[in-house]
Amino acid sequence: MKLITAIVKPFTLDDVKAALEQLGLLGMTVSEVRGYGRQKGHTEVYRGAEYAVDFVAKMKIEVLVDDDQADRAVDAVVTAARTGRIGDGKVWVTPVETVVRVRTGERGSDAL
Amino acid sequence: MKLITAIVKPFTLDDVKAALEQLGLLGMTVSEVRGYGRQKGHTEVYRGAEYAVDFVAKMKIEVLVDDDQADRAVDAVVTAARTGRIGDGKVWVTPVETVVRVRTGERGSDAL
Amino acid sequence: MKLITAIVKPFTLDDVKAALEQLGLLGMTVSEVRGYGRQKGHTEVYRGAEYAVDFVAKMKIEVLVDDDQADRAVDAVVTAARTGRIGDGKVWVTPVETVVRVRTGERGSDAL
Amino acid sequence: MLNSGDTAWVLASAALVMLMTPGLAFFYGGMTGKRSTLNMLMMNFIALAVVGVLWMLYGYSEAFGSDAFGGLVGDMHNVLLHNTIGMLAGSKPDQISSLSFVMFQLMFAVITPALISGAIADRAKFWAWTLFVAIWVTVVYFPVAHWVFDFNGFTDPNAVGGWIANKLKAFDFAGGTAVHINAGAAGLALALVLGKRKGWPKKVNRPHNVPFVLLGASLLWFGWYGFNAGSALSASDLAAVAFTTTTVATAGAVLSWLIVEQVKDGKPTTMGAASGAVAGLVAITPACGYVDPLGALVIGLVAGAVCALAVRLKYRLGLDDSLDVVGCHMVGGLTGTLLIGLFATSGVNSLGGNGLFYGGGLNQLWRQAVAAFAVMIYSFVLSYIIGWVINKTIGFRVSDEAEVGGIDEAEHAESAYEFGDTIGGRLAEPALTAMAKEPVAAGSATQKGSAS
Amino acid sequence: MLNSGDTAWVLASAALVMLMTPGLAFFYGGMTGKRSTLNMLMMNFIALAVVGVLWMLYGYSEAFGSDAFGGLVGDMHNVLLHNTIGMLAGSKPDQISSLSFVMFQLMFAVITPALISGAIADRAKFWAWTLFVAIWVTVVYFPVAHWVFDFNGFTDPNAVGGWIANKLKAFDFAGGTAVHINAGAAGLALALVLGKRKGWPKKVNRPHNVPFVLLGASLLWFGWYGFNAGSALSASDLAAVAFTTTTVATAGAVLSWLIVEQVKDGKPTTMGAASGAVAGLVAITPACGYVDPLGALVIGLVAGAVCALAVRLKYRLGLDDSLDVVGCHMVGGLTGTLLIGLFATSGVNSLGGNGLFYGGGLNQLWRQAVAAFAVMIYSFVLSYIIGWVINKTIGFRVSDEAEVGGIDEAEHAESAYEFGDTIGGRLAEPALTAMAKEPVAAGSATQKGSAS
Amino acid sequence: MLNSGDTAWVLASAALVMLMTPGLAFFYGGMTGKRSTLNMLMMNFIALAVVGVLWMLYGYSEAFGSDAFGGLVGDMHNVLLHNTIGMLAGSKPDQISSLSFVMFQLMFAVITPALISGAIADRAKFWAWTLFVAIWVTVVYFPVAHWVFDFNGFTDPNAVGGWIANKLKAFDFAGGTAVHINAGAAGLALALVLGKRKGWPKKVNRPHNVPFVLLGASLLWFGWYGFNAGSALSASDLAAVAFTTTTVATAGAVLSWLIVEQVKDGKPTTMGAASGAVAGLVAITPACGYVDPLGALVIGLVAGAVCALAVRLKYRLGLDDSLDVVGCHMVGGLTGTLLIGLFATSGVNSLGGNGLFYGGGLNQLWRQAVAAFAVMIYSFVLSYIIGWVINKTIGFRVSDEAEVGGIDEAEHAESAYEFGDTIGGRLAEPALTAMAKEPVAAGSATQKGSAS
Ligand SMILES: Nc1ncnc2c1ncn2[C@@H]1O[C@H](COP(=O)(O)OP(=O)(O)O)[C@@H](O)[C@H]1O
Ligand SMILES: Nc1ncnc2c1ncn2[C@@H]1O[C@H](COP(=O)(O)OP(=O)(O)O)[C@@H](O)[C@H]1O
Ligand SMILES: Nc1ncnc2c1ncn2[C@@H]1O[C@H](COP(=O)(O)OP(=O)(O)O)[C@@H](O)[C@H]1O
Repeated sequence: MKLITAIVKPFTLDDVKAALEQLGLLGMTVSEVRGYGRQKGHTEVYRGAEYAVDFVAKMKIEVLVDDDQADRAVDAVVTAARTGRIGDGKVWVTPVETVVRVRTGERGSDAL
Repeated sequence: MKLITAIVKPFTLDDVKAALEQLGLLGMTVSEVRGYGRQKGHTEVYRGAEYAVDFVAKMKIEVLVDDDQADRAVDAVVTAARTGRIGDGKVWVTPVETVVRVRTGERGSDAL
Repeated sequence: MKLITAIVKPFTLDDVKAALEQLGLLGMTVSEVRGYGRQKGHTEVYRGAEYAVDFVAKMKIEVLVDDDQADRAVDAVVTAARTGRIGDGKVWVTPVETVVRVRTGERGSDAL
Repeated sequence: MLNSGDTAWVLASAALVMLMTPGLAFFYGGMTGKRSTLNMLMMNFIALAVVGVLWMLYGYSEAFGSDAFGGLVGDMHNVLLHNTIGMLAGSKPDQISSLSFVMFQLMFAVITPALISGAIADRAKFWAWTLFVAIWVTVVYFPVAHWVFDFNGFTDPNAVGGWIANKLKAFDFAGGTAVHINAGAAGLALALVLGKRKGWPKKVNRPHNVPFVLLGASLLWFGWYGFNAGSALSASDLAAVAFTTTTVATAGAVLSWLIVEQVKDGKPTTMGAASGAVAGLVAITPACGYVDPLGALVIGLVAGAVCALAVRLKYRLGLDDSLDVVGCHMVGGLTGTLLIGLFATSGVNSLGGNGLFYGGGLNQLWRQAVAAFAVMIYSFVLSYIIGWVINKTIGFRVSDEAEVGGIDEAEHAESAYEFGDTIGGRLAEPALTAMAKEPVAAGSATQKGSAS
Repeated sequence: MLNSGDTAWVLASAALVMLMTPGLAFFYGGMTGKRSTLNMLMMNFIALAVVGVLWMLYGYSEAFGSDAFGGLVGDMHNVLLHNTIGMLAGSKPDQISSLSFVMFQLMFAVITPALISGAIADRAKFWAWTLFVAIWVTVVYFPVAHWVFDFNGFTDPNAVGGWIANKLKAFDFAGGTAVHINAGAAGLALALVLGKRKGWPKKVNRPHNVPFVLLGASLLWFGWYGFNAGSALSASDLAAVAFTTTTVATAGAVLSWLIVEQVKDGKPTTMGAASGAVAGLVAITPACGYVDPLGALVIGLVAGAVCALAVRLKYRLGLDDSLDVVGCHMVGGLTGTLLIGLFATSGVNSLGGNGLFYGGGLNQLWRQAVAAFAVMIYSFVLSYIIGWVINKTIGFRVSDEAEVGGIDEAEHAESAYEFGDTIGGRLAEPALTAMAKEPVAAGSATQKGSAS
Repeated sequence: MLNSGDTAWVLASAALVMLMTPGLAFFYGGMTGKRSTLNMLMMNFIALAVVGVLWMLYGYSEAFGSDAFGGLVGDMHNVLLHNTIGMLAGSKPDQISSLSFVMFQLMFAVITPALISGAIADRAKFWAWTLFVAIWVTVVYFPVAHWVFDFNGFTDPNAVGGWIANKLKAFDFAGGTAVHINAGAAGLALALVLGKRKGWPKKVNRPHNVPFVLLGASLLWFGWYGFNAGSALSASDLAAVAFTTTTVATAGAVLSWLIVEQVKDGKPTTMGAASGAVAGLVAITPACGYVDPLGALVIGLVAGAVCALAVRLKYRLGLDDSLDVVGCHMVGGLTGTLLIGLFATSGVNSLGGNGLFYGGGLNQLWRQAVAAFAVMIYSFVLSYIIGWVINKTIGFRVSDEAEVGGIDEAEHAESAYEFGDTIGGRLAEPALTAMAKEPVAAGSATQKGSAS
């Protein structure tokens, strides 16, 4: 089991989801995060006081996959989330020891 | 050290917390996420335009535990979060190399 | 590759960021979470009904680093986030198998 | 003759009272959880629509026609607002446009059922509630308004008005009985009929938007000047008296509610300030044209403290009167209605009288008590029956799933807010399919910057 | 002689109508995504500023001066509000302060361009929009207001008013043509000029704050009493008639919109209730002083249903009229303007007339149709030209990046909300540098509890 | 004789001015961080309660009784509002109800201390602030109101009014000195007494809810028509003049503030539009009944630009006047009060006079300057002393923990919003324990759909 974590631009979520569905991956968990990196934040102004917002809105996508699907899934996410501009984000893979489906108690691949 | 991550239905949080406390696990970190899977989202309507909301509100719970407590903790979470209906969520376990308590610098089990 | 995850008090974020920048670590992803542990929550009152809020607002910081930088990064975060009071949070390290930069497809250290 | 200043004031007051219903919607809507706030807003807003239509069709006539059915209601002389257009109301020489009075009174008929909604937050079927409103105003509000607000000869020189106003001669300047006790008793009945929310009281949502609660309370306070000072039906000294007593009592009630909170809970809260204001406004409503400023201050102080204590009882009683319609409106309405018996003074209003503390003995107090309890019992019994019948027939309560998942989604297919990055929302297929089939509108393809 | 009651009512009405523009801002602003809500608020608010100044400089004169340029506009007799201070308007004996009329009419001139903004949500350059407003009121609104609202002899015994009011004698009590059809046609033009938003309709944001939409609708409804009943320009029975018909029609339209939703979508929505109210208010606007309460109910019911269906057409037409200016205001305005031809009755207004159903034949209907289409075509053509020229010269639409990233940040350097723990925000260096160089103010260093 | 039109207008104006305090609460409350917004709302709302009571007890008498203590305050003739009920005020023949004047003036006494709160956002103890309000109105506002607003013979034919109005004869139509300079100077004093917030200016929160800021500004603008046009105390041409100048100046100030922003920061902002409106309203307040529309435009343009520049100075001065009470109200009030000396014209008000540009020389300007500086110094000194004493005795500032953790939680035990899925909140044990002991209410157990 692997956990694929992707930090991507929020508006690419639909495309990433579609790409994963193509691979038969029908589950994922997403959340709103803010990122800092090469991509610049922006400056706001309130009554003349400049206010630097360093972080940029990103979407975090977590997908549990079987070991053999990990590479394909990573590729799919990377391709779908790419706009070619700074700030497109990162995708990383971590090992997972057990997965359980709460509803049934199934474990491993059956839990996905 | 293991990190147990659970994606559960939001209203089960209190029960999960109680179940973990029973095992003597008194710390956790939670966040709001949205999930996609077998459970269907819903449709909203604004001035006649149907608007599909594919993702469902879920709660993510992260608990750091000692290796020997991992199995019991997983079971406790699974039992407490189960309603038996689609969308109950997933629980997974990942290895953790170091844990540090910020306040004291303690490491490992002492940090929990 | 390692993933450093830190749960810290929200107002320490700027200091943590500065400390990481000192080490040449210029990327991170943050999100708002709520924590439960030794630190007490608070009680609110609405029309005489007491309402216990058990969880405390925390900031979650995730930083991908090269293996050799992990220790220094952990130390930097711990130092910067420390106030010495209960609730300062935890920092932990998990192994990461692959990292990809979405924009370029670069992998490993180059992706950071 | 039409007095244009008086008519201007009544028209302005009607508009102010109209604003109270949206104000109430926000007062209540801010107190609910974020997944049931739209439903609460809608329960209030629909009262404007339903009562607005029924009032014109027959409601005004039922309330302000001449006594019929032994004085239960008014006759059908003014159905469809016949005999009001181009007519004058009030006593000569200074009269107002009849229709301005029709509209002013309509707004009272709108807000009264809206008040009830707070008792059954988060769990009522929207159409069942709508039906309840229609039946309730017909069977409860219009009759009671006839009893309390219809003075002999006001709408027409020969018209015979209601028993509370003209025979019992209880004082209710702007609706302590007809509006607040009435709505409070009905709220109690419906809270019993619908029962507790799942998980109440252990798992209740805290108010999701306290600023909205204060916004609502502020709009209520503002609009209440129309309600109370407008009830003088003239831009006269009496209107200014009502304006003054309303202000003083409300100020006092805010203070006493906050003091109770400080003593009992250790902190003064925003919810308390907003609730104290409403409690004060409720209590002074029947009294505002009959008491002097000092009497008003006492009424306000008492009402704020009493209601602040009353809202705590529901946990002991196991009554899920969700947003405290009973604790604020029934208790506050009773407080004000009865205290008139002590504080009334003919010094501010020659048509008023003197209460116990102003040398009038108990004469007024028992009249006040009779009016208050008559309305309370009538309203409670009828409201319970109407609610019960609706519940047994079409069902009044949403399913457990709807309650847990959020009544906004279940009953209205909407979410109140989208503050996040929209996650995974998109226009559903049918509309898109329809679009694909149609040619794109002429202009749009040629525009600079337009992207498909 | 100045009638103080009438003047009080007109002043109060002017204030009420002023509030409609912020009300509209919230009605629209709640419907946008959270990254473009400030821009929507600003497009509305700026109308108060721009038109407020132009009206004083020349707008009032252009609209209410005596016929000039063959009746296209008024003459320059009242530039800088000359000949209004200390003057009276209306027919003797009961007159109002001229300036109260100037202010009342100003508020109409403000809200009309503001209405247009909904058609081009999320994508217009702010200064380009501001320029559009300035040109549009000058070239479109002021002339049309002259045609429709300037009655012979009202502002001055010798003044010759506009052709629609005085020659065509179409009825438009409060602005169905001059305000709603006018704004709707302009909205259509601008939606075409600017084109669709990126990703529309597939990736549209759902309304980010539906309570704001209802708050806006409620403030609109409240303010509309000034708009409609104030248009009687006296605190008279006619004002009360307008108040009544406005209320009844709006109530009816809320009901019929919700019923259409129930039938077509299966659920009644808050957006629908708010939209229904606006549709009803729009449709009754021209009719409110010419129809009886039953006529008003029919107009409201028809308007609510027609507009509820009309807003669905844009997907078929591929027209990104983002917040349904056409579907609500143009369609609603047409509905009301034409139905006067059927439901007008001189029974409520001796200066009115009888429509088809009240024995007046088709006489009034064709006048209504001519007025409606004249304004619609004039407005559409001129608005398209103005928009097109602005687009070709300084550009009307923001860049794609700004649209995707959020127009609030791009055009106003602000975010509407910060509900999270502020992540990484801090005061930028320049201000800090400035500070460091300056000595700290005397008092602050010595205060208890002050920490740097 | 009581003129009903005038009385209607004064009553309506009093209600409008009442709404300004909640408007201000939202204007300010939207600018704070989300953890201190309730505290800001409460600091404003409590002014309604405290001053509402004190005004009735002795405040009105202190402000509008006949000269006493050498003209410092009014005498005690009207304590408990004695000698106002049933009386008339103003000069014959057209008078208003005295109580309507009492209420109108109360609302000024409420909003003035509320204005001060913006200077000390996020850090004041609530009860200390409440005490400050009570003392401040007694020692500062009521006296100053006496000097500025109490005209000889207005409240009573024999009453001797205040020195600024009657002896100095400075013009202040609606409160540039008594309200805005007064509040601004007091805000400056309190900002110094309480000191800077922790982390200011580096770590300041950006406004958490800019739509609320604009909502507040809109309600202020709306209510300000009561403030300014109501200050004519009659529904007269003078009221319409004040309405007009108020509108024009505000429109101008919005434009000039936005232009300053465009030039200095590169973007026009919503905060700027809202602030510009307030700056314009403040500046025209003293002038609105003394200048013509063109003069009003100049005053508005100047005030918008001057205040837009003034709010930037606090960073240089190291003064944490958190929400710019000094920059908007003191600076705006000074601008308007002094510009009367240049732009006053008796052409709009026979009781007015001519400023420098209208042939009046410097005669009026020095009177304006004396009034402005007298009020400014009196207010600053007294406010500093009151604040200092409170701080030294019961303490004025919350603890550092409260400030960092959020003053709403610390002072009011509440959170403004709960937009997330409630995480881990639940009703605390005591209430539940209480419940368990009590029998469940009769009806609820038998209801369909009720679940425990
Ligand atoms: N070292 C890191 N650890 C965790 N997240 C990172 C790291 N570096 C970047 N990110 C995340 O990836 C996002 C994009 O990174 P950025 O450097 O801006 O652009 P790019 O990936 O295109 O070079 C950031 O906003 C942040 O959320
Ligand atoms: N492959 C996956 N990776 C990550 N999260 C998943 C995955 N599949 C499901 N989830 C999470 O678990 C939740 C429940 O999954 P779902 O398939 O709807 O129901 P169930 O787990 O009962 O079969 C989802 O909403 C999502 O948050
Ligand atoms: N076992 C755990 N697993 C995950 N997160 C934890 C755990 N224990 C504590 N935390 C997180 O760390 C935060 C601080 O922990 P707490 O026990 O309150 O203080 P301290 O770390 O100073 O002892 C908590 O709010 C929670 O977010």
